[in-house]
Amino acid sequence: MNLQAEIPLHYMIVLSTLLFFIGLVGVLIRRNLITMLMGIELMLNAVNINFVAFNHYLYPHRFEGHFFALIVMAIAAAEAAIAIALIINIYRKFSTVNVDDVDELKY
Amino acid sequence: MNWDTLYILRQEILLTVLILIQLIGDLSEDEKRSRIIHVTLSSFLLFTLVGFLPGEPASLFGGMYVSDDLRTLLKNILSISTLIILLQSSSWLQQPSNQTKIGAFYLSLFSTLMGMYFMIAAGNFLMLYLGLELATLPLTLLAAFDKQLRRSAEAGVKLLMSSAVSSAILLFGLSLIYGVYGTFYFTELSVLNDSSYLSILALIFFISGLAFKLSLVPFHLWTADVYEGAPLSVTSYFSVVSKGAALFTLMLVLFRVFALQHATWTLALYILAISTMTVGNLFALRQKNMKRFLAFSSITQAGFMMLGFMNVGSLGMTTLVYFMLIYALSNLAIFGVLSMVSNATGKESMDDFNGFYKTNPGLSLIMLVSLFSLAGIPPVAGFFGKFFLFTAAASSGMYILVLIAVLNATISLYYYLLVVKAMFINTNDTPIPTLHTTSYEKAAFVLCLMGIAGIGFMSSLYDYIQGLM
Amino acid sequence: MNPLLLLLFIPILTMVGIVMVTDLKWVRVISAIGMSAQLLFSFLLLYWFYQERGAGNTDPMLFVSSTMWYESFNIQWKFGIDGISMAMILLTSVVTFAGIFVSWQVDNLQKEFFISLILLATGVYGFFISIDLFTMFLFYEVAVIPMYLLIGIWGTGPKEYSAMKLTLMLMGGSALLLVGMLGIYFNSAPAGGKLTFDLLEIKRVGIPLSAQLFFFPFTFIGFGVLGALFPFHTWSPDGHASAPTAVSMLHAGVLMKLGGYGAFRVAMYLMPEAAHELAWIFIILTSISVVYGAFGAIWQKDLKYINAYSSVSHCGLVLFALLMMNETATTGAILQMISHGLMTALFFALIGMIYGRTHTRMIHEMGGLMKVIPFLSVLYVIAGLASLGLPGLSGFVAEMTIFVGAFQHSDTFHRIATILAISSIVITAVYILRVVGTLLLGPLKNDHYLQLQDATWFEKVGGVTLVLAIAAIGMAPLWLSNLIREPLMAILQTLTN
Amino acid sequence: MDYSFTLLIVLLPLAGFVLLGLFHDRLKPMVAGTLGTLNLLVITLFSYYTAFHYFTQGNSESGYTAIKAFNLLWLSFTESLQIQLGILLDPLSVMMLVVITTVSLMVHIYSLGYMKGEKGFQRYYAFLSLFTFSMLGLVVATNIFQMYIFWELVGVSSYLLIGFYYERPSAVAASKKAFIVTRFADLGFLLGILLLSFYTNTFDFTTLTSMDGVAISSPPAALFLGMSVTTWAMLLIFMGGAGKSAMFPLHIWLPDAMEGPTPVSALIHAATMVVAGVYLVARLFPVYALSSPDSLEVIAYVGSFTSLFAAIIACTQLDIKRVLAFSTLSQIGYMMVALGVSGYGGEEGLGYMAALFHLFTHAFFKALLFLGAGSVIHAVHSNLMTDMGGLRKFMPITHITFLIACLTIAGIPPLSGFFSKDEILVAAYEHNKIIFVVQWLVAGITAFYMFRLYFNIFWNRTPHFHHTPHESPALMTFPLIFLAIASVLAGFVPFHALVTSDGKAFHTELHWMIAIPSVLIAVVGIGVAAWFYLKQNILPEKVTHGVKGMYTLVYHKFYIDELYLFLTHKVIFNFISRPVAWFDRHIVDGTMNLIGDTTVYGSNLIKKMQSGHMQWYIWFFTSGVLLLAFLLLYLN
Repeated sequence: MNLQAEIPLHYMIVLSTLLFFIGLVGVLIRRNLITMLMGIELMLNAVNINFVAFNHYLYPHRFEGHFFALIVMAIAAAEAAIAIALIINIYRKFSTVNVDDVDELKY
Repeated sequence: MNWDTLYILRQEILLTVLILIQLIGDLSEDEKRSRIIHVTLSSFLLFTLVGFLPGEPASLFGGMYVSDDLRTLLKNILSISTLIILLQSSSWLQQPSNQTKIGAFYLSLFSTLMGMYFMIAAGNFLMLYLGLELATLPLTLLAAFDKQLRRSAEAGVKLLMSSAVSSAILLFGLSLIYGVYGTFYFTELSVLNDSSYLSILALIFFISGLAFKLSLVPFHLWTADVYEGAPLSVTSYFSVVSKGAALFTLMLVLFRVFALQHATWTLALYILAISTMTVGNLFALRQKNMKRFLAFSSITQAGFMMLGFMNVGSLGMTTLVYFMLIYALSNLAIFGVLSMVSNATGKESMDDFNGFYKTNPGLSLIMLVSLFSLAGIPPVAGFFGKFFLFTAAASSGMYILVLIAVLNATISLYYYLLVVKAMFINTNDTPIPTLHTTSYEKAAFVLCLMGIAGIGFMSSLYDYIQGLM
Repeated sequence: MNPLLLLLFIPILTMVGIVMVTDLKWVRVISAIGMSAQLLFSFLLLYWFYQERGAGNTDPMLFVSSTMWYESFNIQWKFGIDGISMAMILLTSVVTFAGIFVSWQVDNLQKEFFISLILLATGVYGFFISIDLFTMFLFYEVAVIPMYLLIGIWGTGPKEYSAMKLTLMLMGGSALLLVGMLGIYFNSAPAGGKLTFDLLEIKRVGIPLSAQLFFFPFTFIGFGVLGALFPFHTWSPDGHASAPTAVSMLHAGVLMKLGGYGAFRVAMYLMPEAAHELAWIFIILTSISVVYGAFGAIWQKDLKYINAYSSVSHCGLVLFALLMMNETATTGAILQMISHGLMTALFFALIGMIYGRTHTRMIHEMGGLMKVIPFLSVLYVIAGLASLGLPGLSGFVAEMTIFVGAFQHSDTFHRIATILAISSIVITAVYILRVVGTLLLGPLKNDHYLQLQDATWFEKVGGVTLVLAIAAIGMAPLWLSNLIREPLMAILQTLTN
Repeated sequence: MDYSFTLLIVLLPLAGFVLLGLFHDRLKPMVAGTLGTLNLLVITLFSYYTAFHYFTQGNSESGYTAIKAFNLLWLSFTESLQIQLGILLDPLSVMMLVVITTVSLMVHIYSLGYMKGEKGFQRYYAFLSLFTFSMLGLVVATNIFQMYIFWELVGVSSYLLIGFYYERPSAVAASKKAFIVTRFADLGFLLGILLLSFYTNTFDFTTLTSMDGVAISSPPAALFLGMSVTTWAMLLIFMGGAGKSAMFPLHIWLPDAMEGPTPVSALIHAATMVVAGVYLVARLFPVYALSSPDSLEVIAYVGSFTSLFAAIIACTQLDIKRVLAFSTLSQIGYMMVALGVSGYGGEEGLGYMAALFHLFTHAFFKALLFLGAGSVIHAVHSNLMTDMGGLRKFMPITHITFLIACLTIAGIPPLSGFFSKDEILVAAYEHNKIIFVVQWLVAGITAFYMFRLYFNIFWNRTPHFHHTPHESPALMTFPLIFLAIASVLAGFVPFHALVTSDGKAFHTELHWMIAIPSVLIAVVGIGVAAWFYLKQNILPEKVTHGVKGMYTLVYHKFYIDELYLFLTHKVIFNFISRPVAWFDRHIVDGTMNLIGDTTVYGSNLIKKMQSGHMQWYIWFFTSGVLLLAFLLLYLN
């Protein structure tokens, strides 16, 4: 079964773009820092779909896209680790993880 | 892997060693921790000097890592700046509250520096991305370094969230680049040209990601908050080293990789330059907190830097590197004075500097010279840097942009003079007491001042940079 | 070594000397020695200049030396002088010399004061001897920026506002100038070849007309701001009013001349065709400057404001004459720069001295000073007479040369503008006599003034130097006029063609 | 003969000025005064010597030739337009040298007595030297620009001398007024010079007035507002002359100038400086007469009107110096009339000769009048004729000399005024009957007001004096006597053989047909004055009461001063200068401040951008990216 014949590339692109923007909107509208972090993960994963899809559909003889996706995952993990640490730090100082309350530095 | 490879990777390897030293140093007893400072400083000095060893152009790891004289120079600029920051931060680190965190500080700092090296040395977008993340993530930790302060925590999380989104967008751009061109290798990309919408979009996303690090308007909003919240040494690292790395990377990628698409990115940067200079200026006008003030000032300076991109030839690149070097030294000198004041008194407001000249004439003069350098007043180096940047823009006939830039430079002079006014003209009943300058700080100032005063007159430096292009 | 470099080294050495010295009493002495040496050297230079010309050297510039600086931009350290720059150098030396003596009693931050003052002068010297546009611009800014500190720290009244306004407006002017300069640079080799900042080289090659038309306004207005061109002159009244005495002297006496000199050397010399095309706009503006400044001065009550507006008027005349673009008028313009430089310096010096005694600059609060401080009063009258163009003093020579030159244009537009400009001599008389009448003559207004001391020795040195210079030019103007005229012939041939 | 020694005539007074000016406080007053006077004595002797030689040896068939005794290039404007400083000797300038040095010497001597004990005595002599220098430089000018230079110097020395009593506000105001009014006139002069020189390409008098010079042989015909530019130029130059000579409507400064010390009035505002305008017109007379007769016409009418106008005012003034001042105006009007009605060459040039003849005689008798008045003032310490009367008993010499002067100015033969006035009336009669009638009437009025003055001072009632008046010292009476003799004898100088329009002598004689009526009307004037004022009576008051409105109008000098005051103070100050100052502060400077304020306002406006909310930052960031992307996609 040829996957390529059944699902054209632009489906993938639309999917990833949608996911990306869903993630972005999540970051923009959710007030909880943790949820925002999830939005970011979503965005990264949308990009991963892109990498993999492009690699698979357009350049099937190379592996750069796949590698890239793997590395992005690793980095996303690191990012999440640091983010969690900082969010905990925030929680200690502000007693909240609501992003709206973290606005002491401004103007 | 042979000796040649090791030699080419000498800076990265030494940096790794430095990081390891920190890990070992953290094992020592708490009260002896501050010794590590001297060890680190002297080894970092060694490391900096090693960077100046001559080298041949080379490419490693299948073209992932590229090394040539230009890149070495860029790295050296960063390492000199870092050296100065380290010298200036020594007395801050010796404070009791920081003693336990010395290792963490150096470790994070060196990691980001490593990331920046990879950004510069990258011959492939994958490498570039890796370097970028390596440079960004420890930085967020550094921003939140003052654990005990609310503002530091806020700065850390703000930086992290914003930069995560920005790197996601950059990544999205990279994925599109991959989709359009099918490769991440710079050498392959540089001969490909595609003017499809997708490639333009990809380019914009990529530029935006780096513009975030460079804090160009409208991607700059994190800057002031993070600068304010972070400890002073980290702020100066942000405004000089991190910004320099982003600038160099952007420069290398745009000039070397996307040279064929220059019409697109020139236009994009043209718009960004105008908005950055203007908005940065407008914000800087009002600032009373010196850190925020310098944040917006550095935003404005980043706007000026964009003028260098208007010339697609070696002129543009040369002026960019040249300006960055001068900007780094000038900014570092100011931050040096600021951190001395801040460490001794905790004062960070511009009004606190009233009557500064009366009590600290030497430091005031250093500030004066550096501010003039930032403002572009001859005969200090900033004038030359700015003038050549404008020349680069004018060489493409963009006189309107130059006009906007020089008018903005005039506005920027206004707020730089506000600081001068505070120090020299205003009076103060409770001025900052006369400060003691440690020998490390003296060394840092000497380095900065030599550069600020001398670079403009040494045309050989400019010629040298130009020869590397 | 090029002797011109001494013009830069002497002030720099003086500054170093001031930094080194520990006893503050010696600061002014060193400054005085340095600037006296500079004055003597300027005259020596004049002698050498004549000697060189006498030996048959007919180059447009003498003592030319050039060292490549920025190879890739073709920026050179290129110095050289012709008669015009020579005259301006003499002016600078005289005014600076007087300025040092007038500031003899500065007691707040002496070192810094004299260093800033001498730094300013250094910039001015550098500007006048530069042939390369880049270094010219560099020195221009070096000369302007110490003004901020000088006014801000040692000034009076709303000094911070004035200092800021002055600096920003002048820097705004130099912003325009920078654009113009870059435009000149990138059009300096229209037929291919190396771009250059070298004035002589650019002139030889010539800038294309379209570029001239675009960049002439930038350059001219850029310099015009410093030359107090209407409507960009408003930094001048406030700036002068707040500046300390010697700074007003140097600023009005020398620094403002950079504007006129630059407008001539750069804007008009390099872009003659555009100057011809666009002159009318600026003739209108400068004619307004001349009359407007004079009328403005009538209404003012503060001595420094009066003088500042008078400077607007007189400097307007300089630019006005330059725009007439003939040999006579241009000679007049340069003469007027020198004459105005000297007499306005004298004015500001005297105002400073009077203010130091009476602690007011409002003319209505004073009166009858002739009786108590006759020496200063007589000098003031002489300055006033020079300003209103009395023969035998420098103002007359300059103004007449300008008027005769401007009258060589016989079309209605130029005639009207000229007549308007000439009519300023009456208005000038009105405000000068008003001041003299109110301030110096009449009964003594305030009995406290009976205790006032007349000029001290250093004030006398400063004042008398300037008066001597004014009178020397006024009595025997021919040598100066010839000195200025000699390079003009070659320059204006290209201007009028 | 070598006339280069004439340079000393000009340089010695300058040296005197510099010396006295620099060392004024080191010299004793009397030493300074004596030095100045001796200096002038030498100068006077030099100029007599020059005059003697010039007039005796210089004559030839073709008349007197002009000699350039000295010439120095002072400043060069263009190849042909150059200012030379030089000495031109021709009958006109030599005659002026004599007049100026004589009167100046007398004034120097007189002042030794009159100014004795005044504060600033040395300064006074320095200024006198400066004035003499300027005036001499003016008359020997070889070119019109040199003349302008010294013209201005004369103006400034006059300013300094009028304001000699600088602590007196009225003196300060008067000096200011004099300077500004003449300065305004000089503006015209300068424009005239520029215009004339532009078309003729020369400043030089000899070239300008030579018959084959451009100005005369081919005057520029270019028109401006319907008049030829030559006429414009000559009228503008005349404007300068009118300012210095206080012709209507630029006369307002002269009466006020009487605030200066009286000898100064005698020197400057009677005998020398105020005739500079006449001298100027005479100097350029060939150009006026041959290229621009229209402007001569204007000069004649201006002169005539001024002489009538001033004579009428003189009848009402009470300040004796002001009476003399208006009388001066009136007499200079005569001279202008004479020039205005004159032609060029030979008999035609009668008016020219008459004008200068009158200038010559007027200098002596007017100086005498002023010095006499000074002597009187010295005695009674007042300027007002109401404080005087019956002084003939106390001051016999002053009285006699004053009487001689009055008779001279009234034109009673055989005193000098009679001859010169007669020539003027003849010239006017031949040229223009209306002007003749006016001048004839003015002769009568002149006689009236002079004798009104005379009777009021020396006859009439004797008021109560604070201390008994006494005759002035010899230092003061000697000049009076000397000048009185000069006034008597000056009429016999054969002017028609010496100073003529073309340098050639011509024949002239007394015209009885004109002389008799003019003497008659003078006698009538004297008679009326005697009737009114010889004895104290109420007649004058009756008359003035009868024409009260008219009298007030005249007494206030037709309110011309007030008109000027209104123009300058109200219009220029309030409607030009003040708005300009306002405009500058609020509009021009306001704009500059507005730019600053707008920037600051803009800064506050976008302050909210930096709200502190992280999500807003991200939102801003992403919309920025998208906006930029769309913009670029659109632009591509």
